[in-house]
Amino acid sequence: MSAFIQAKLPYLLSGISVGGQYALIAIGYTMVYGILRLINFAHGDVFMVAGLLMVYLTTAMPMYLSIPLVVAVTVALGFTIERVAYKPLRSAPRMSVMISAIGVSYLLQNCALYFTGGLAQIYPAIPWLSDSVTIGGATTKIVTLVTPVLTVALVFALVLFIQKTKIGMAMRAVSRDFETSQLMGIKINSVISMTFVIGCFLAAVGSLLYFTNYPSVVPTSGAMPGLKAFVAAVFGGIGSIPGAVIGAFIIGICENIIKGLGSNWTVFSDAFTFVLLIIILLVKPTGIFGEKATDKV
Amino acid sequence: MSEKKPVLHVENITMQFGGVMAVNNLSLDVPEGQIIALIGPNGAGKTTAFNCITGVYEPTNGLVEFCGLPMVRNFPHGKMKKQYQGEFADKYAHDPVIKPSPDKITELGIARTFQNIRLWKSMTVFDNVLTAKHMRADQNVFSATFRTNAREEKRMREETEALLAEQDLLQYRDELATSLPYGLQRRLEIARALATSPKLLLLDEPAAGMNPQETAELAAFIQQIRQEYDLTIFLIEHHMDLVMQISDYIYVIDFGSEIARGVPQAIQNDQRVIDAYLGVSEE
Amino acid sequence: MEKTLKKDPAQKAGTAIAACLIAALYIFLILLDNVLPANSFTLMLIPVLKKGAIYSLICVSMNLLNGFTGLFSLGQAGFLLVGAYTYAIFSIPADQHAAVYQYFDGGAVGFSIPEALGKALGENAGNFLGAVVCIIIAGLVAAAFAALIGIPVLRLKSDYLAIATLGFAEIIRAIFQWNGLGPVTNGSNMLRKYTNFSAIKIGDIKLATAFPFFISMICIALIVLLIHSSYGRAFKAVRDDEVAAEAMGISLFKHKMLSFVISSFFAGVGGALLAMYQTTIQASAFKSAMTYEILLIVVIGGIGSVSGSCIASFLYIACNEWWLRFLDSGSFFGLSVPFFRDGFRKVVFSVLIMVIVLFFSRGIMGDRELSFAGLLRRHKKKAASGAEGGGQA
Amino acid sequence: MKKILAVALAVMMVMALAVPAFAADEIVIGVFEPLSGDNGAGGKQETLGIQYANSVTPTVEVDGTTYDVKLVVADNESSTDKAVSAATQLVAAGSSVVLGTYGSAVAIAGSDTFGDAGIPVIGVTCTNPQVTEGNDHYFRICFLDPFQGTVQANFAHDELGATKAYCLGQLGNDYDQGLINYYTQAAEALGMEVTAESFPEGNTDFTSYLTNAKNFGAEVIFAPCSIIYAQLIVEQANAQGIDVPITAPDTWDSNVVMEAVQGTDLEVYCTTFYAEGGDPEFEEGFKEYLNSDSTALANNGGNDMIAAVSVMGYDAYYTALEAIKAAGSADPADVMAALPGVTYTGVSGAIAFDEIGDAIRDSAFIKQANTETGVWDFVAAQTVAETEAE
Repeated sequence: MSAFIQAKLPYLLSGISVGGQYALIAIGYTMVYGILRLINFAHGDVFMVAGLLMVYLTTAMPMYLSIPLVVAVTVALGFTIERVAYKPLRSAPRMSVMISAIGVSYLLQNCALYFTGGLAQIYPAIPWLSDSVTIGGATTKIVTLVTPVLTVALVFALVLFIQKTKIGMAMRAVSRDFETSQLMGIKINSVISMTFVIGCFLAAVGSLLYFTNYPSVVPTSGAMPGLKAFVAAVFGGIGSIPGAVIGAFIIGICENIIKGLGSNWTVFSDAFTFVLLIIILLVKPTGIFGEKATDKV
Repeated sequence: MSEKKPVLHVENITMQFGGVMAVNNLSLDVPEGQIIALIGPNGAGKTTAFNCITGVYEPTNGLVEFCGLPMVRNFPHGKMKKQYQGEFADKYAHDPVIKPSPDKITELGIARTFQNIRLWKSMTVFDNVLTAKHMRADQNVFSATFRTNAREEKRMREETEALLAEQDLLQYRDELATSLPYGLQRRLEIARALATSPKLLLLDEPAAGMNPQETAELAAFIQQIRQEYDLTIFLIEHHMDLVMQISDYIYVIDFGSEIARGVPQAIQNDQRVIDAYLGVSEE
Repeated sequence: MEKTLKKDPAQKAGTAIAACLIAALYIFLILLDNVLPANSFTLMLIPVLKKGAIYSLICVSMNLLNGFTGLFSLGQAGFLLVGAYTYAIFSIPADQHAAVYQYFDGGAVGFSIPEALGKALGENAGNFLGAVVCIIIAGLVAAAFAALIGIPVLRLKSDYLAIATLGFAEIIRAIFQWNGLGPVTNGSNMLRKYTNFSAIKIGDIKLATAFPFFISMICIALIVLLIHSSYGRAFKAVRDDEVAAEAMGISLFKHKMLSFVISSFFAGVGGALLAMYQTTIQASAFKSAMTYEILLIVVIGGIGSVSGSCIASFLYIACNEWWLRFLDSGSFFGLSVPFFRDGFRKVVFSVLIMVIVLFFSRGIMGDRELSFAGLLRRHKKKAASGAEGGGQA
Repeated sequence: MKKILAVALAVMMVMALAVPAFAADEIVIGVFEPLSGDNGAGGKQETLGIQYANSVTPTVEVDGTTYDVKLVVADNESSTDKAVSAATQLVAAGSSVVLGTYGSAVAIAGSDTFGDAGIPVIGVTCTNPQVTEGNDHYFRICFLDPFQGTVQANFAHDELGATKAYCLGQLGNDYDQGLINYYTQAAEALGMEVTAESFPEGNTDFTSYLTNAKNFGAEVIFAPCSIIYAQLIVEQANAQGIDVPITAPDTWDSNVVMEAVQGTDLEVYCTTFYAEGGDPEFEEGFKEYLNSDSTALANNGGNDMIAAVSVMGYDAYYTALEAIKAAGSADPADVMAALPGVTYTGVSGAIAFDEIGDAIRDSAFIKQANTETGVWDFVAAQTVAETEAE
């Protein structure tokens, strides 16, 4: 039995860890979607930029300075993207805003390509987080264990924030009815900016955890985690924060279990994520926690 | 009962959303050639009843027959079985469920308009009506693409032109539907419904937002199209004047249940109707 | 904005001009392939024209779905892949199978359609007809895939539909890369040696550039005919208001399915042409970034505008693969510019895209169409607002 | 505003169309390499070798006239669908001969464009047999995948004494899958037990795969994948405490991988084209070149460690010059005709072509990563008797 656990535990551990990282990105997607009905394709790339910033900043300053600076710059980046690329299009068709998001994603990737020269950058090892640890015979990094705990704590704080604070209430109001909230005197622009700030903050934290675990940053590093996190958000019912978190953990764990099933299955580990998503959508067309959208006739 | 079967026969229709009875055990008949009205205060469940008949909703229980043939039939099953609060839970349980999609119902010969006008906004007046002819056209996607349906297309266009002329809309034919004034949009929506060649026309608050003069014109218009197109009309309305003026028979519902039925004069003097409307109605 | 069936003079003139221009275009393309001297300009022009024509078709097929039927689908790369692979699998010459399917003992498909036709009709005719037959098969297989996927997926709405179709495209890619299907798809390895554009000839006249234009133009013309038919109007009705469409007797499922299958058919054809253009194909190229790229072109051209999609395709391909390349070279008109180094082109290109998206948010054409009749009318009385017509060149 | 913008964009397009003129006494050598995308890093290092060679020998003498050699670099973005236009750009630039590309799939995708234009291409490190097969214009100076796969299997069996091997490659990448295929054939012929798995593109979490390897009881892990994955595999293998040797093909011979291996307890081997220390004179010059140019240094990953692909690029450039000299003209057709007979002894060894156009090479270098000093230590020069057993 213990041999079985020893053989299988690593899959579960890495599944939980991956899930936690997806969750932090997925929240950014789900919050923006909840408020703007926009699939923010650039979110995964903001995450990648946070990783690159860390690489460059640690060469210039000590770790205790560079970590808060990375978070601050990432948040500023998110804020700027919203103001420059999304705000002017508030009255444009939804598709245009989405294309703008794809454009921002291209721009960030290509800038990263230009500055890094396309070479993989090695992410600095963060003391303690990068150390190895052995649990039940399985060796892993401490960050693997920290990720789910930190994720849950952050989500808990976020939910409190949204439930209790004034701006949190404004966010809920805007996500329920954009136009009416505007008429009721809610400052829509500051609510939207706040959403991006929170989303990018979580993406920056996510990138710290993610790249400590997988310490290589390339311009396309954000694409796959971004897509997976988006799938997780849809899976849980896009717009719902707990949904995004649960979806992320389910996807992270399933993916790694598939990888452990043997050589004929590993090929389909990504495809399986999508199969799972499609099955969920067919049973519940708006995800696990999504609100049922009914057309008023 | 030796008389002819009614065009529309609604029997024990119940629509329950969660614990809310939006329509409760509604039964009514719409005989051929008549104008029948369903009235009731705001939120009484009129539009829900319409939606049950036209296939937008699947009623929780009950039967709808069109020209004597069952068109919609359901009974509380699945999750609803336990939650169901209405009557006659077993009455239709032995017959198979019938739940056609709205387009199938339209194909049978029922057309409708909407309370909040739903014209196709990127299309012109002409195209709005022409597109409604799509369903009955004798064509398939190949004949349409390769233009071997030219005769059919020509017929559709001519009929559309004629219909617009009859409805006095021809001068707006190339304008965007949504650029028309409100009253004309209503009329266009009726014209579009007529383009599907219905036997029965369902009008959902056709006079909403109209002034008295427009309402009067509408009354004349409804009677006129009933004659010209040999229609049976079933309408929901708030405007008492309009309803009293043109209806042959009236059903009144409140909180989903029928509270009265009768000819206009009887309804006008019915105490239950007056109570239901007092203080609640906009009238 | 349908006019009466009687054509007005501007329409007639417009049609005539369009016909002349199209004829001139083909003459130019054939000259380009056969007579015109190969200099650095014409050499670059040829691949850009070919790829632009192919992308036009691909983008118009996506526009049919996203722009005209209002179905937000992101599965285009998957259908391109199916089309490209189907085309390649059926047209690899039999004696090349052993080399192409080097890890799978020559593969499971033992024949080649162009070769079989070539034996009966002569090599050139065989290549031409074989390519056409394979392209049609490619479209049909892609359409069949779409029909299967559409049954579950088309019930979903807007963004949920988008992510489900995106998911299917990824699943298709994984299946095509799976070694279990290796004898047919060659697993992770590329397919090559199939009939490509340079094999398309009539006598000694090379049609390498004219051929993709020819196929694309026919397909786009078919799509335009469809859009202006009764079914096209029904698609637009579904896009504008699903509830109203259904209430007017337009079956949502049937029409969404039709649009999805037809769009995928043409995507399959586009995929086959892309395979011919690239001369080799590999499933790994057909990822979601490709779909985003196509969507980008569609939106830049204008959602709901066929001519917009075509214009944007040519501009996009030319910018991306030709006009901006000098930015990578480190010098500009002989001057050495330090920040002009590898990757700078892509930065400029993405800034350009952002500028277009932000300042022309409805795209180059909006939902209007380019037509000579419209231009003529506008020329005559500058008041004319909208232009319409199928005569895009 | 919009009109001004539109006009500005249009003007930019027109300006971009201006075609640079060529001087008469120039010979153009095209460099067909990925500078972005998955293989961007390798492509850049290969290009560096070529550029260094060009800086050492910027001219060539043909029939008594000295011509300047101009390098034109086209980025194929590691993508088969950009290969055609990138290749056309080199044709349009008037290349006499083309060098490249890193990554066999893109090489094959661009091949027909060069073939149709009658321009010979010298493959630098594209190891798939299909690159040169069935055409006259593609040559190459490196060894092939069947050879490399066999060398790897022999090494695992003979030197490492392994009986169970675990192979891990990227799904959809023909380089990875091809090598695994040849490795498996060779290893199974030696009586080894092999299991092969593929990870999807963009995968970052390899712990599950490494656990699979452990559970399989692998005594050696063979991971023929590109550099970005190599780095992650090394990192996670270290975190997981993998104690069996990891062997890899030529892609891993890169300072980026080395950096990741340094300071770990891993046993990493790779086969390669060149062993450091083989030609001190060249190495000194190349390092000097890298350190004198910040862009070059950045393209090399920020340090002056010499990648084998740079060496191959260097040799390829001289092979091209030899061919031009032998042809006595810069005409692509003449160069193509001269190429099969060209022999050249370069930094990586003697180069001569067989009838297919492949280099006649019978040995590969095996190097081990020194986890303390952070350099590759030479282990053995492995040869295979039945190299072209195909």
